[in-house]
Amino acid sequence: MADKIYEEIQNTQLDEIYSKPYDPELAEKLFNPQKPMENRITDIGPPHYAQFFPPEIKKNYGKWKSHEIVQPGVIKYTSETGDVVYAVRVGTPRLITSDYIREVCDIADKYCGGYVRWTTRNNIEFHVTDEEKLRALLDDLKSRKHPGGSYKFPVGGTGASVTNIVHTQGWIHCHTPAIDASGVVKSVMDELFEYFGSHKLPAQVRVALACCLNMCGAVHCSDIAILGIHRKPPLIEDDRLQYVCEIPLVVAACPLGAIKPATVEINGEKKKTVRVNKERCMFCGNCYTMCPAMPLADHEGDGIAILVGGKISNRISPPKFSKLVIPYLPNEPPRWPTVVKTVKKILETYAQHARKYERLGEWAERIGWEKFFELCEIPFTDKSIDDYRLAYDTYRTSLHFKFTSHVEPM
Amino acid sequence: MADKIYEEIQNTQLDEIYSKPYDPELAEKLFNPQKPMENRITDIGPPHYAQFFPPEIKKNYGKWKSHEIVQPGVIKYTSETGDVVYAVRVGTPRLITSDYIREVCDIADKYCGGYVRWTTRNNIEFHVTDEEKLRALLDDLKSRKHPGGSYKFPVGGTGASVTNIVHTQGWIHCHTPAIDASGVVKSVMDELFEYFGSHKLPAQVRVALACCLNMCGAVHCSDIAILGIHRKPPLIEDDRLQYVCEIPLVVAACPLGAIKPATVEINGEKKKTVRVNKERCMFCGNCYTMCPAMPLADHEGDGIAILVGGKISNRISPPKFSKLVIPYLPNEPPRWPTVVKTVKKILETYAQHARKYERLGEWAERIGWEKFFELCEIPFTDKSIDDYRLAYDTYRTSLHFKFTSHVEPM
Amino acid sequence: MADIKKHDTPTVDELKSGPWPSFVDDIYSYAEKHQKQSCFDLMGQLELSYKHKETHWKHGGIVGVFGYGGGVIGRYSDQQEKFPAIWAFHTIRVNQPASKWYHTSLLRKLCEMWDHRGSGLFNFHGSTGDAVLLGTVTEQLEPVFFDLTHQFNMDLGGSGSNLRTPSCCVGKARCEWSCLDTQAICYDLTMTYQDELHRPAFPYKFKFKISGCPNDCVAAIARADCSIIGTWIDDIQIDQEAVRAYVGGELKPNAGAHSDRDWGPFDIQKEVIDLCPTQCMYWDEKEKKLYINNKECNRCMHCINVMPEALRPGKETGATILMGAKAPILEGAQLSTVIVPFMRMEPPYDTLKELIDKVWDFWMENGKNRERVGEIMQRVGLNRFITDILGLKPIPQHVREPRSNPYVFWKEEEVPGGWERDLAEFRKRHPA
Amino acid sequence: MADIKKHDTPTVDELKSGPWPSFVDDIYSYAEKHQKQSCFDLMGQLELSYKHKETHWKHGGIVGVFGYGGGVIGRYSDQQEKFPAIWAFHTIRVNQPASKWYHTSLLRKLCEMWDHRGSGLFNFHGSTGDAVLLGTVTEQLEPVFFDLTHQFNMDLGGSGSNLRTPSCCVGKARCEWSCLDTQAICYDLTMTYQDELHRPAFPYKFKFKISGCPNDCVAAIARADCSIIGTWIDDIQIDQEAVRAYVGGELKPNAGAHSDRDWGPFDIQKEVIDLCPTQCMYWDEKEKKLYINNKECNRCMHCINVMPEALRPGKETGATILMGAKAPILEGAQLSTVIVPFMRMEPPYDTLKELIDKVWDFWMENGKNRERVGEIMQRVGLNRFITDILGLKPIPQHVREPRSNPYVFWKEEEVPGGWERDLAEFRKRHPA
Ligand code: SRM
Ligand code: SRM
Ligand code: SRM
Ligand code: SRM
Ligand code: SF4
Ligand code: SF4
Ligand code: SF4
Ligand code: SF4
Ligand code: SF4
Ligand code: SF4
Ligand code: SF4
Ligand code: SF4
Repeated sequence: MADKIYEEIQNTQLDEIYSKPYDPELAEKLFNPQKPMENRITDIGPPHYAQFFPPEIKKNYGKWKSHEIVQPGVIKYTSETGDVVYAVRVGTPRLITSDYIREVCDIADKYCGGYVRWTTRNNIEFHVTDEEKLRALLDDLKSRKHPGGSYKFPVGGTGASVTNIVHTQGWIHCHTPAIDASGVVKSVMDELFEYFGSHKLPAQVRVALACCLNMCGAVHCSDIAILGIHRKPPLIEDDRLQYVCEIPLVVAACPLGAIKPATVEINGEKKKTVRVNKERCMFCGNCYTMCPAMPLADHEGDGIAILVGGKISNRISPPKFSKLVIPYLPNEPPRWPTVVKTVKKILETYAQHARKYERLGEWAERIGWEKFFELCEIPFTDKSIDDYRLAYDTYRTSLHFKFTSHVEPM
Repeated sequence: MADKIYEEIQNTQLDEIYSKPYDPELAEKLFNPQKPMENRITDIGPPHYAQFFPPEIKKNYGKWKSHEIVQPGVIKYTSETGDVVYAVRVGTPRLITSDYIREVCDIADKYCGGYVRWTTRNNIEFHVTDEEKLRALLDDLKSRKHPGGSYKFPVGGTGASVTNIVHTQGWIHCHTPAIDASGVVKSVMDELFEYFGSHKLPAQVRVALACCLNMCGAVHCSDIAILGIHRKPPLIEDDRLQYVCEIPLVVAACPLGAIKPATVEINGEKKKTVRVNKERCMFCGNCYTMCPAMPLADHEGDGIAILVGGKISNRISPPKFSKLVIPYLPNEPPRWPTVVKTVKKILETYAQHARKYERLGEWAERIGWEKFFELCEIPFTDKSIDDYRLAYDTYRTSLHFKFTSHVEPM
Repeated sequence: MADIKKHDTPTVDELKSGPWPSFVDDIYSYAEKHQKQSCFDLMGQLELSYKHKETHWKHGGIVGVFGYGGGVIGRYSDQQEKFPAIWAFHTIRVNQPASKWYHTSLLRKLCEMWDHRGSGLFNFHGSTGDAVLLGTVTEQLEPVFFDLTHQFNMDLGGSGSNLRTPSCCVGKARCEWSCLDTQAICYDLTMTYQDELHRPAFPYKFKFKISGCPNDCVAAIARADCSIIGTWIDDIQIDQEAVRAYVGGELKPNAGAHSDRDWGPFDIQKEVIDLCPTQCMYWDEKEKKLYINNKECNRCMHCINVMPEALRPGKETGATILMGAKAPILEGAQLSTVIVPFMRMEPPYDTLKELIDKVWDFWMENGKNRERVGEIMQRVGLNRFITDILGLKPIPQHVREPRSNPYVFWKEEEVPGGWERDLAEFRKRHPA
Repeated sequence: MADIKKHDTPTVDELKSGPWPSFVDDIYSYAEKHQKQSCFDLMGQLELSYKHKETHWKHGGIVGVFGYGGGVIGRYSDQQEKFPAIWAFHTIRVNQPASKWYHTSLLRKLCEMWDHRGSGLFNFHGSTGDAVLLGTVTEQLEPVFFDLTHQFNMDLGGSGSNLRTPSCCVGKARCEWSCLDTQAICYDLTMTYQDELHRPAFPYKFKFKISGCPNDCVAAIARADCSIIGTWIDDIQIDQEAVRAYVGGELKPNAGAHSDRDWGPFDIQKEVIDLCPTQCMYWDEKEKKLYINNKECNRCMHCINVMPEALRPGKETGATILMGAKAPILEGAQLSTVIVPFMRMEPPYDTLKELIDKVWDFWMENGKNRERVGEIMQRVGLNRFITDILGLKPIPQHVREPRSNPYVFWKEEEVPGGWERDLAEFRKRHPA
């Protein structure tokens, strides 16, 4: 069976359609708003993956034997066939322009036979088969800079490094964010840059950012997570609400049942609306997702929570959730200095104390979270004490704790 | 300050009241039902503990240096003062008669200057200060038997043993039990007897029994717990309920909100009563605790659940809850053979596989619960999968499991 | 005593054999000797239960002694004709002396009293710790109480929605590890709270248990709404000589607790160092010296348990105060949660009592009927319980780990500008 | 394009400096070169957000292409006068090729299309995995769709309450550890469920992610309602020669992942054996041989990660199927839960699809609005989900540990005599 897949892969050729020039007028010719079904093609799904495999990847599909990270960002793969492939990983800001992609294409055409891939964390990987090309490629990548001086294609993100920050839309595109995404990521990565291009850490450190509690990404399972939060209950636009929201759905949307239907009189007119029991609101924003007339965003209220210690892999310890260690940091565009400083402090404290192979969360659990707070000099607050549905399981129901500076003997 | 307590202890003398003979008529003389406050003494609390300390205990209070279990059931304590005390621990059925206590007193008077103590697990401890007395005492204890041949005072319960089973009232005295207590305990201890008087196990094994879900004891944190359970929803005595129960309290008593108020007509008379949504009943018995007109006990429904792996001490791992591994075993008086066999099998499987110092729950966690089920040959059922309030935290959210015989590749 | 009626109890009689002390033999011997009808009836009813596989005790029944709201559990047989001597068979919970030392003079006298006024049966002891007198009739309750108070200087224990009889481990009386005067604390609390113990004014029961060290021999952490467990804040005391004696095989590891099985020679690395949960120990094989990084130790007791001649708790001792343990009814079982990591425990224990008062005040005002402290802690949230109700500083020791969900309840005063916002202003910035 | 209006963006401009690729520089370079008003406006609006610290995008807006219920996220600026070129700025989610390999011919053509019809901005890629075209107006949606389908043989990805674009790790294409044909599975599922992907009929979103091994490089266990993760059921393959090479220092541990710090010479005992979570490995220092007790191994990957030249997953490979992962809204985040410990994965993956069908049927019938599969699993109970809904046998692999509360829901048919009882009979045995 596996052979069949191998065979299929070998037989898949690059679709000729891509070599045909783009026709900017075709769509208008084919699409007839009066007869929308005319010429419509649907449900064809994505192009078959195998056509984009470079020849050496195709040939060695399923035959890889081993790999070696020859330097940060460069992984050498060896096949049972004896073939060798170097993957060169470069960081990107994810939010990119077509010109940037064209530059990627220039490089891929020059060194990689026109093939290129993106990783699951928004890095790009170029593949070459010999060392000479590898050197040339690396030099080339290094030379490409934006006018402001930033690297276009920094090499790194492998091994015990900080790889690219998985992130979200922020103020660039979303309607519910508490914070920006791309700007914070740029600020943090500028500061952690040396850790992207090196293997100095005890283990890989996955940093993620989400701009609201919806957490588009894997913020909830990241070594270090930067999370946009609201802290003010929704505004309620009484005069508009009944026209733009389905009240029963809004009421049902609140996980805490804090929303109740209500009727108000505005200029003598009765309006159906809702009321929020503000004491019970935990600022999750789910009501706003359901109802445009209940915005939460607020420049004074919004900010950033830091969660740490999550992981995904099953290596040594099972996957874990990130834990909220700092409930609020100020929202400081354009450079978010407090967040940047805090993330770096956590990262470097971890780097200094953890053992080889030990992920951030494993380290914190080994030394005890009280030690984590002490070493990272993070003030502990009541906000880190869970009071949601599974809270009990986080209580300290043993005498297994250490006497850190937090303990004032009574 | 500690010195003050030491001093106080030295100065406390045995209350003379105990040497005065019991006057069986005094109460009737003092108590006047017409004037209940007359001669009434209240709120005097328990007698001061220190008066019951034997002299060597008093003197060495707070000065103990070390101990050694010289043989199962015999602990030698050495004080900084050079004093030595041997504590001899004997098992009891806890449910005892005054004649049994008198026999204890005979022994204590003969060997221990009249002092004796009970442990937190219903064993008795006799204290002697020299080896000769110790030998005589041990011989004496061994010689005392009940007519049926059982030992009155078996010596053991120390170290890596099965000590006394903490248990409850059962059919001897309680109104809510699903099972008997004393009879099951006797049956189990008869079978585990060799483990009471020896140090063969990897660590201490605490067995506990409770006759209903109220769990009077520490069943919820025991290495092996025997728990009486109901499996039929309460009967509802419509004609009586409103007279003997407060309906709002009954309704509120159900943790799952399965009880609703209702009205029925009996012989043309309207009666307030309740109805139980049987599908939502989990047989906790809390309604019966609040309302005599809702009995759960049933000879076909009731039986025994086995929970294992709990612990109390903070040694190595934190205290843990026991886990339900067998949801139901039949209720088989007078000897409960299935329960006895099952408990023994679990104990001996543990004894065979665990490491030194490893408690049952620590062993099961180390090898994985799937292995526990396999090794103990316990069929796994859906009943062991939690579906109560904190259930999610027990789901297997990782790839960390072993391929035991349970896995049938799909 | 008139005619004694004995019942056939073939099933129950099967519990006479076997090595473990037979309560059946004991009870029958006693019944025969004293010609106790209630004991014969009890066995008769037990036989019936063994046949029916159902209890034959009726539901509850509120009885007690004047002025007390607890201490007696009312119990009536549902087989009143068959077993008239146990038609009523109440238990009386007698507050035991702390850590359950007795003198035979007390015990013998108690036996006499109970032969006279009750069934002659006891539970020594009840799970909470009381000396339980098992089975008497309503008319005997006041006499028993008068006897106890006048002839024994003893008093009743708790039952119902009140403070339950506190209990403790043997502590410094006979244990080298005790960091607390367990009996003194137990006695002091019992005496201080006599009113709470005897007059139910709580939403539900409340239990204190006191263990001298983290081995927790009274199972406080699992069974007490307030668990007081001894600990130390300085360094484990080491006698290096004795450590070497263990390593050399001269001393038996764990005081001989494993004597009946050959576990091989003692291996300090494997048996102590590697099992230390915080990995804070180091055995220098060359120097033959044991090092403990006490700052990292979580005082689990393992190393001390294994080498009692060599290691001892530190000298600066006190208690960790935990709260909220309970059995499963209703919300599921709870272990107690750390509230105060370290409290010095010296009479009159004012710091502790102030804390207790705060808990009780809050609970009595806000607790629902039959809501344990552990449950109200969960309901209001551990964070609010610690800060708002107890006025303590939240510290990481309160939790095993920080929350993983982001659902923080901010308070209005914590947020600049508060929660009142001007909708018009907002819409000026953000047209809909 | 008429007059281009540029905005002052001093704050945003501060993001041009620093070593990490600047999206601001990229966008401005592009905007200048192509004279793209929408890009200038986007930066202008971002500047405003940096000043206001609030988003300037309006709430939602349902737009799409005919016959599809997803794939497009409607977005409108609330600053329509200031930034007219982004008054509408919808994103289009284009279903990426599995594991995101591309040929430049596709990419260049896509750039041309998007320069023409949209902002020229992309997210490469979205968090779910789509190639996201960022920003166009409503009128361009159909033309983009026609372009994609006619000129690219590409299609839209998911959004809304439907199947979301499946995604996978690089798998066998370039990873020696992959136990699955991740791309083949991803592609097959995507093609099989085109209807579910494009026409919302679910209570809420549903995600598939496929990782080739337990390292889980696509974060399936945290982010996919159905997480398909490769594993093996036989023995880890060992090349003892290579093991010795690691021990001898000839090979770099963990393929060189720790190269920039001096962690000392490789110590197989400390770095592998002692860290193995099941303690099932043994290094025979004399024999120079590594032993693995594979029955005890839980396939965590650690040893393989450390010694990739020496160790490899077994040969009998398949997938563990887990379900229920999701972000925190509403009930709190969930990781996926093991449903099938081992499933062979060969096309056409019928066993998997039958399972999926059962889940969807049940969820579509019983799921509440916006209830994820993970939440309904919790609501009905994992035990019932496994047995009643999926018809699978409950096994211990489904749970990390058995329940600790005793609150079992017995079914009537499981209890002899059923639940109907005769009250009169009961009272005959037990007079009230
Ligand atoms: C390229 C990529 C897969 C893809 O399909 O795109 C990939 C590729 C490799 N991963 Fe990964 N992983 C990739 C995302 C992930 C993720 C997902 C994520 O981060 O969102 C994880 C789970 C993260 C987590 O646990 O939180 C992940 C956890 C691992 C691990 C486990 C490491 C650990 O200490 O827990 C290994 C093993 C190792 O590194 O030794 C691994 C190992 C590898 C290997 C060595 C596998 C191989 O033999 O090819 C690859 C090179 C590793 C390297 O970068 O040092 N990969 N890897 C992804 C690169 C992302 C990036 O651009 O940085
Ligand atoms: C007498 C008693 C205290 C009392 O006030 O009555 C007591 C006495 C001692 N306990 Fe205990 N423990 C007593 C109940 C407990 C309990 C409570 C319970 O079982 O309900 C526990 C917690 C049980 C649990 O964890 O589930 C308990 C957990 C320990 C431990 C921790 C053992 C472990 O492996 O986790 C030790 C340390 C040890 O044994 O090395 C210990 C050690 C000791 C020492 C060695 C302390 C000392 O130096 O005096 C005493 C003799 C131990 C022995 O029997 O081998 N004691 N011990 C209790 C005897 C009960 C009995 O009759 O069997
Ligand atoms: C006598 C005793 C059992 C024994 O055989 O030793 C006992 C017996 C009863 N317990 Fe208990 N409990 C006894 C210690 C416990 C303990 C253990 C402890 O205190 O350390 C617990 C578990 C710890 C706890 O408090 O959670 C315990 C948890 C319960 C519960 C469940 C409470 C909960 O919050 O989950 C109930 C139900 C109730 O209160 O309605 C209960 C209720 C009862 C009642 C009063 C039955 C009832 O529904 O009202 C039982 C009366 C039996 C009888 O006829 O004599 N009993 N009960 C124990 C008291 C003797 C003593 O004073 O020394
Ligand atoms: C574009 C993207 C973020 C990104 O920058 O990459 C995204 C953007 C949005 N997500 Fe998401 N989600 C995106 C991946 C995710 C992921 C990650 C994943 O799929 O692996 C998650 C977490 C995993 C999960 O599904 O739980 C995620 C969890 C959410 C949630 C919370 C769902 C939950 O059950 O907790 C919402 C809220 C909702 O559905 O109403 C949400 C809602 C949204 C909405 C549609 C906002 C809304 O309230 O309706 C965002 C539109 C932003 C915009 O204007 O473009 N998004 N969202 C990602 C999709 C791109 C793509 O197709 O590749
Ligand atoms: S995390 Fe929230 S604000 Fe950010 S893109 Fe997702 S839904 Fe939008
Ligand atoms: S933000 Fe969340 S908690 Fe607050 S009212 Fe809206 S839905 Fe409810
Ligand atoms: S466990 Fe239940 S049945 Fe047994 S004594 Fe306690 S309340 Fe009664
Ligand atoms: S037994 Fe428990 S769950 Fe069942 S009706 Fe009574 S209180 Fe409710
Ligand atoms: S709890 Fe500690 S102090 Fe008390 S008896 Fe047990 S070991 Fe000794
Ligand atoms: S008490 Fe426990 S944690 Fe502390 S040094 Fe000893 S074994 Fe380690
Ligand atoms: S998940 Fe496993 S198979 Fe897939 S890329 Fe990562 S290491 Fe390779
Ligand atoms: S895969 Fe993990 S569990 Fe298995 S042998 Fe290797 S390290 Fe041990």
